[in-house]
Amino acid sequence: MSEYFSNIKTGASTIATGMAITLKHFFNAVKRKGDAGIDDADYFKQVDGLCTLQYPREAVPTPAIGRYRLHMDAEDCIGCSQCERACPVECITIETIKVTADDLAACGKTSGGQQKRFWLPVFDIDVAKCMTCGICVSVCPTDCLVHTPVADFSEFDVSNMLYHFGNLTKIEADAKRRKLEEEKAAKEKAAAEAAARGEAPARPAPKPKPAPGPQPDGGKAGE
Amino acid sequence: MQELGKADLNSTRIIPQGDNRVVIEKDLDTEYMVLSMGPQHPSTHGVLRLECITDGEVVVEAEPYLGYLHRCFEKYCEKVDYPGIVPYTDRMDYLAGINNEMAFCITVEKLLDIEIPRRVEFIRVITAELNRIASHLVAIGTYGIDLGAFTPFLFCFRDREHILNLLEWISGARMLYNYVWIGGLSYDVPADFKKRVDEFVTYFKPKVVELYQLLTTNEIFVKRTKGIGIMPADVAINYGWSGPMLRGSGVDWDLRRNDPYSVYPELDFKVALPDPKFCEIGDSLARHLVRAIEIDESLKIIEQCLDKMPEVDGFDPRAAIPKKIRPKAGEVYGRAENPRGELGFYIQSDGKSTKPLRCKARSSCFVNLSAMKDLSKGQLIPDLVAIIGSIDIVLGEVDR
Amino acid sequence: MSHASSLNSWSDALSGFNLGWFPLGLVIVAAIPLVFIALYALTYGVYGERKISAFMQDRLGPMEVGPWGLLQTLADILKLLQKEDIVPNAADKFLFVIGPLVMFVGSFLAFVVLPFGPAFIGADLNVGLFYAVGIVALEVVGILASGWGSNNKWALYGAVRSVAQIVSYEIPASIALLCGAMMAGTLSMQQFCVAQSGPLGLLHWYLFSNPIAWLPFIIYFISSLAETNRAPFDIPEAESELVAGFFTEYTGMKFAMFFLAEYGSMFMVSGIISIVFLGGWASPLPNIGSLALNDMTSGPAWGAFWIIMKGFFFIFVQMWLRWTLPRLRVDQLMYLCWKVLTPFAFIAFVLTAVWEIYK
Amino acid sequence: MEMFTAIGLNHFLTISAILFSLGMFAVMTRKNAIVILMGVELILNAANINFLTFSKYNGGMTGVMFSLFVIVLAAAEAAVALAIVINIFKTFKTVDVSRVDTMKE
Amino acid sequence: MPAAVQQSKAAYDIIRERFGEAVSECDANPTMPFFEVADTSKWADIALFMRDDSRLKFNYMACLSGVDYMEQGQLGIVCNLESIGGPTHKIAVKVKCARDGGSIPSVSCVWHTANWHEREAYDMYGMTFEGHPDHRRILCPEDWTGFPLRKDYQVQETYHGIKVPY
Amino acid sequence: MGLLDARISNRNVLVTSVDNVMNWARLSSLWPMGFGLACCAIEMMATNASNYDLERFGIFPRSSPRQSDLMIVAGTVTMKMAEKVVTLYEQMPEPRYVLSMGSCSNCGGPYWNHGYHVLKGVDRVIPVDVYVPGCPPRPEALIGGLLKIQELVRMEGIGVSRQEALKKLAEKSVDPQQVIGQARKATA
Amino acid sequence: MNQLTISIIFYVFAAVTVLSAAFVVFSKNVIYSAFALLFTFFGVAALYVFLSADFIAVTQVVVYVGGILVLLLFGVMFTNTIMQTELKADVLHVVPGTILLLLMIAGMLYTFYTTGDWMPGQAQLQGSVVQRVGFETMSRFMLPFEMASIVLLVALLGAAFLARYDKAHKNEH
Repeated sequence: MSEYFSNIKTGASTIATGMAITLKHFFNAVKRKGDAGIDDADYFKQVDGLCTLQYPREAVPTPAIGRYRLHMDAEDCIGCSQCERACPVECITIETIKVTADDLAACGKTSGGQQKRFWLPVFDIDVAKCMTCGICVSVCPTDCLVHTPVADFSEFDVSNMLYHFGNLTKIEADAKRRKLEEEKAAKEKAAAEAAARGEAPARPAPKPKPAPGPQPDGGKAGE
Repeated sequence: MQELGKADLNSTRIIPQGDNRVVIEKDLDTEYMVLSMGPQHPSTHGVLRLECITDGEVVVEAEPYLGYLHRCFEKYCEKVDYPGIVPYTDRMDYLAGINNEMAFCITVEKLLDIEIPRRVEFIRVITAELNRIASHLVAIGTYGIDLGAFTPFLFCFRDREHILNLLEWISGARMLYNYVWIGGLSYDVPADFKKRVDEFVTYFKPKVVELYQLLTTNEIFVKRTKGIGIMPADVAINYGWSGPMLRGSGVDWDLRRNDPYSVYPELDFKVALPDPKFCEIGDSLARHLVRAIEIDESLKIIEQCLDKMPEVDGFDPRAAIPKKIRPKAGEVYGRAENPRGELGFYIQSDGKSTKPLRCKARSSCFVNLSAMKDLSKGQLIPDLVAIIGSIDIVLGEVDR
Repeated sequence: MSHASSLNSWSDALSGFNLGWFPLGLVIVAAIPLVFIALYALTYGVYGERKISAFMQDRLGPMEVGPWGLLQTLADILKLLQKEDIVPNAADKFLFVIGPLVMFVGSFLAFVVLPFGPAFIGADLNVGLFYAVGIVALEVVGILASGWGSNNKWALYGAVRSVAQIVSYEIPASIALLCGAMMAGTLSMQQFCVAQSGPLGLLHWYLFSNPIAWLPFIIYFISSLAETNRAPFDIPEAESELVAGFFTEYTGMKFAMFFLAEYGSMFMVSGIISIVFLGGWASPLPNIGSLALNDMTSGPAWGAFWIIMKGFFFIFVQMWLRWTLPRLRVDQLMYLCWKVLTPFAFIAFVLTAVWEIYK
Repeated sequence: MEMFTAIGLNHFLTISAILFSLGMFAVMTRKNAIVILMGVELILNAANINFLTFSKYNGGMTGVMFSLFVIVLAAAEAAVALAIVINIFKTFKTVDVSRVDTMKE
Repeated sequence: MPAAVQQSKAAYDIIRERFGEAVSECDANPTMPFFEVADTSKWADIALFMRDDSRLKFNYMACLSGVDYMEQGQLGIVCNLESIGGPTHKIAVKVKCARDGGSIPSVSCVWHTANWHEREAYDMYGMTFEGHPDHRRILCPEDWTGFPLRKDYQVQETYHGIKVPY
Repeated sequence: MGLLDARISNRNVLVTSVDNVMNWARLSSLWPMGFGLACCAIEMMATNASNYDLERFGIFPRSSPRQSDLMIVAGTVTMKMAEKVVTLYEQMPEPRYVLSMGSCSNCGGPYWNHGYHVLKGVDRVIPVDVYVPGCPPRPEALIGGLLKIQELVRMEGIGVSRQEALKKLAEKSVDPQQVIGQARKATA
Repeated sequence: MNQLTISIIFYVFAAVTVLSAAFVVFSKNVIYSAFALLFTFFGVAALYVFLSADFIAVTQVVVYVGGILVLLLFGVMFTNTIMQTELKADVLHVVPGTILLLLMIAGMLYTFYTTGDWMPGQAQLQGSVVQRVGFETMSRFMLPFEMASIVLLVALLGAAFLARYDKAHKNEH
């Protein structure tokens, strides 16, 4: 019998405690936590009160290393394909065309000053497949592939999530490819001739001199 | 001999008749009803399907059906190289990504036999314990929902958000971090990290007390969970339970203590065990209490790690990472204490490839859930919900 | 019971108004409280619940639909009107359709006897309180019809649980209300309010003027929670167990009817408890000397204000409880009813009787 | 017209007669024990209408009190009868009264 | 030799003493010391002995993994065993069977945890477990074709009319 | 054709304003089905929780498909699950919307190449209206996706099919590359 | 309220009562019968109000709708396979039954309409009966009231015992 009453008593008292807590929160609702980011010194300043952020109006800043949307800067890419190999998901597709000797200047240098040796007709990232693991970014030697902190980019059509970062249009790519073939053919011919002349075959081609070739608007064409 | 095994089987299959257990008697000549709970049901924590045969409100038998989230993790292990597997381990127990990564990485490191910098170990432990707290918060919160209390769930998620923010700050992602790499970490922690974690601990402590007052000590909650789904210790071991589930049955077993890894031997914490004053050993409440105690212990561990963590100028967490991860031929079984129990990886390497020949993940939830059929016999449907909640499954890990 | 008329003068006058032979006035009398409460339940009940729960959970609640989300409920209802009305193939069409209707009607029928002020009552029945308690039975049938008609196991579970719960909890609830009836010596809702109004304000209320009244008050409050299927007694619609209970299969407007019926009966029990124990439309303010606060705050408009305020208060408490407590189990619910509330209700009954004789 | 607009004793008696006959019909023709029970309830209701009608038009309280007791007894009757029906169902696996023809299984 | 490996070796010696040639030599490598069951039909007896012998008390089966040894034409399981509350030793056991139609005795009555693990191994590799109380697929659907983790697995084109490959 | 005819055929003012009100009601009260499958479900819960609080938009989860307008496919859909997803979709009353949340349900995500048991995109079994990328998407991304659904609802109306609404929206949409560029500039 | 309104309302309720009662009797689906009974009870309660017996009317709702009807519904559900909506029950002897029904109605109506002796007395019951029921219960009908309570108690025990027959039976063995 005493258990019966003590049960009622503990029931009532614990329910009262719980209700006191929720009521405290109810009256604390006049206070609001600000939109301080985690790297802000007063992130933990506001302990009580509402913690809702009204997202489209206010947003907490995402940290600079936040890994959300992949972005590639074709200006800086040297076409090494390391990211393609490292990606566990295989969501990056790269096609490269070796730059012919006379186009090197047209191809340009990265912002780090490194000479680029490949055209990039195709550099596709299927963001729909990407699992934002960041492995591709970590292997990129020129830091041209980055995760941006932009998270909100939904689409009505899933095919819009295939991002093309290549910097050549199809026609240009064909032209470059043909050019490379020609150069290769010429080189092979030269090598064959050289072999016929009995010279050592496997000498690397001499550094090509910068020659004012046809100026492709390669940097901006990719879309 | 085989016969003996059978006999023995019966002797271990003792499930005690707690006083809550309803003795199944047929009052009316009603037919048994087959209820299919899930895979889309609010209380199955994802996509578990329970086929319950019920007699009125009493569950005669509940058979779990898995595989609704079978994502072929083990296939991927054979197709992707070692660093590439790490993000996939995140997606197994998606509530405790860092713990999973850590379990996988220490296994591979064991096979590679490499030394890890001390600072890396401390950062790993801090983040893993933070993640353990986050995971337990989800467990406690969703358990609240299962029993009808919605507010504690939101309080838990509110505090979990701080942990996620902390971890996003250091790793760049909110939930699936890919932060712990084989032989190191992806990034060093920011300069303010220590301070912020310290602030978090001070912020969090009163919130935990509030949560306990709101949920754990509530009489209705206690009445709903006490004596429900009792699992005796020997049966629990035989079922291969681990983690809070095993400790809830009163077995003093914690891999951080019994099979120590990382810097846990240097840390002072106690293995969470339920107090028989508040619960019956092995019941749902005991399992819940163990999780609650573990949050406190994790906070203690974090505080100690913050004190002990060495400061290194210009520290490069990727320094110890081998250029090409190609372990020697051999096999290894490595494991770590996850929020849900022992997460083990059995890895077989042929010494030639950068991909494992075979990698099996021994997931704690899978094993814990296998006792469901025995636990649910003769319970009421609401108790069934309470039991599933107390097992705290993550289907990503069950089905892998 | 000097005035034994079944309708008070105001509604009598109105009900005499006929359009040709059609008793338009009667319809108006019956409809006014209904429309009023329906509007209330629609906009403020649901909106209030969302905001209150949000504030208790450290969040904002509806914000974007209208200023501070004030139009949220309106949008919900408009949307539910547009939704496709599915009647599952397996369902029993007749019962499936009639279930929500019966429940809706049952939940709003009791409003006829709730006095919203000294001159504003649908029908001042002499058996008002008895009627208000009894009419809940209609809801039970509605629930059973919808649960059985849905031909869904969860719905059937929910319905059976709900019926068992409502029928059981009617006993302590009625006994607790009987204590109130004994104090007032009447079953007429209007007379309850009259008996509890006076110059001393809230000191006339039974809860404060009678030393035993708190016991039936608490018992009735708990039982009323169970009768309206509110947390912690919301096991018929327990989301984590039974998906959505007896209205699992309902879409669109039929679902809205359940929703409305729930909020309607919430207000109804709040109204009953405030009338029986807290003086209904009586003002809480006392006359202090020459400062006649009570007289100033009495009257038809003030009466409506006070009773709605009291109703709001109890609805707030109901929501407060709902967002604090876990849910009971079925057998614990029955334990609470039969082994705790009913004995205490009898004790309260005897004590009240003793008090009424010897006071 | 007067007969239809002025509601009098006979109106109620008519309704009660119809209800009573319908109840009798159910009791006599239906096989399902529960429907028979429903018929009994109809008969009781018809009787109640009669009690109240005569009470009203003779100004006494006896009929009112009697109908109250009838309702009380109906409740008791329904409870016991349903318990019996359920027992019959348990024993015979049917509630068809025409097939319940043995004293003991 | 590290202490843990020595303990495993000692445990192995007890088993070897009891079962002799039915078990193969112990591979006392530092990462995962294991031995193989040479006579597959003895596996259930060995398991029961390992669990119940007072010196061994391997009452906890940590893991049971199916493995495909394609070159040898065999399938196998690897069990990681240890003791909770008993001696601190650990050991792994390998059991192999033929790749086509091979079977392994079930130990699900010795360790309940083996029940689902064996079902999973069957689901992924297709070996049968004799005496398993509930021998069904567990993760894949019942009507799935093939055993996904076999090295030569080819994924089916459609499943219930849904295209499976990307 | 007279002026009046032209007015009626071009959806007159009355219809448009009724349309607007109806669309407003539907977009203001999108009740999603709490349909958690995998990792994304946790982010979905986090979005529902206090910090992001979907209820601000009137979005509040129902557990029964009959009462929901929107299905958030949050997580990996497996072969075993696919049929259940279809069933649940069919149980929802019209008008219904589907939001595919996360890489896995968009196209199989990280499991697209070797995941034998993973459905490569939920749009293979049910029509999807909005795809939210991310693995898992941040709560902000989910809110953004829901706002997109609201835009879609706003474009619909009596006599305007969803395809037409989508076409209209596509005309209004901004080139993603530009947005990235801007974001990049902002972070740089 | 004028006379016409009252009579219209009376006829509406009379029709509801009679039609739903007929539905109860003639419906082949037991569960439909049970739900139709709801309307019968309600109609009868409304008729009670016309007979100035408001207390009895509410009692009718409380006891019949809240108690007996729910019991009946539970009975129907228990004695039929759950989730089976086909709850058909055959009607036996329809033709003789109907003839008897019609005869009975005719006979009774004949009796009612030809016997003029019980036409209205002087003192009709007016207003509410609540208070008078209270007085009568505590004075003239004290003994029947107490007996009714005993009957209820016994019925409660008996019903409980009967429904728990299995258990009692089991204990014997």
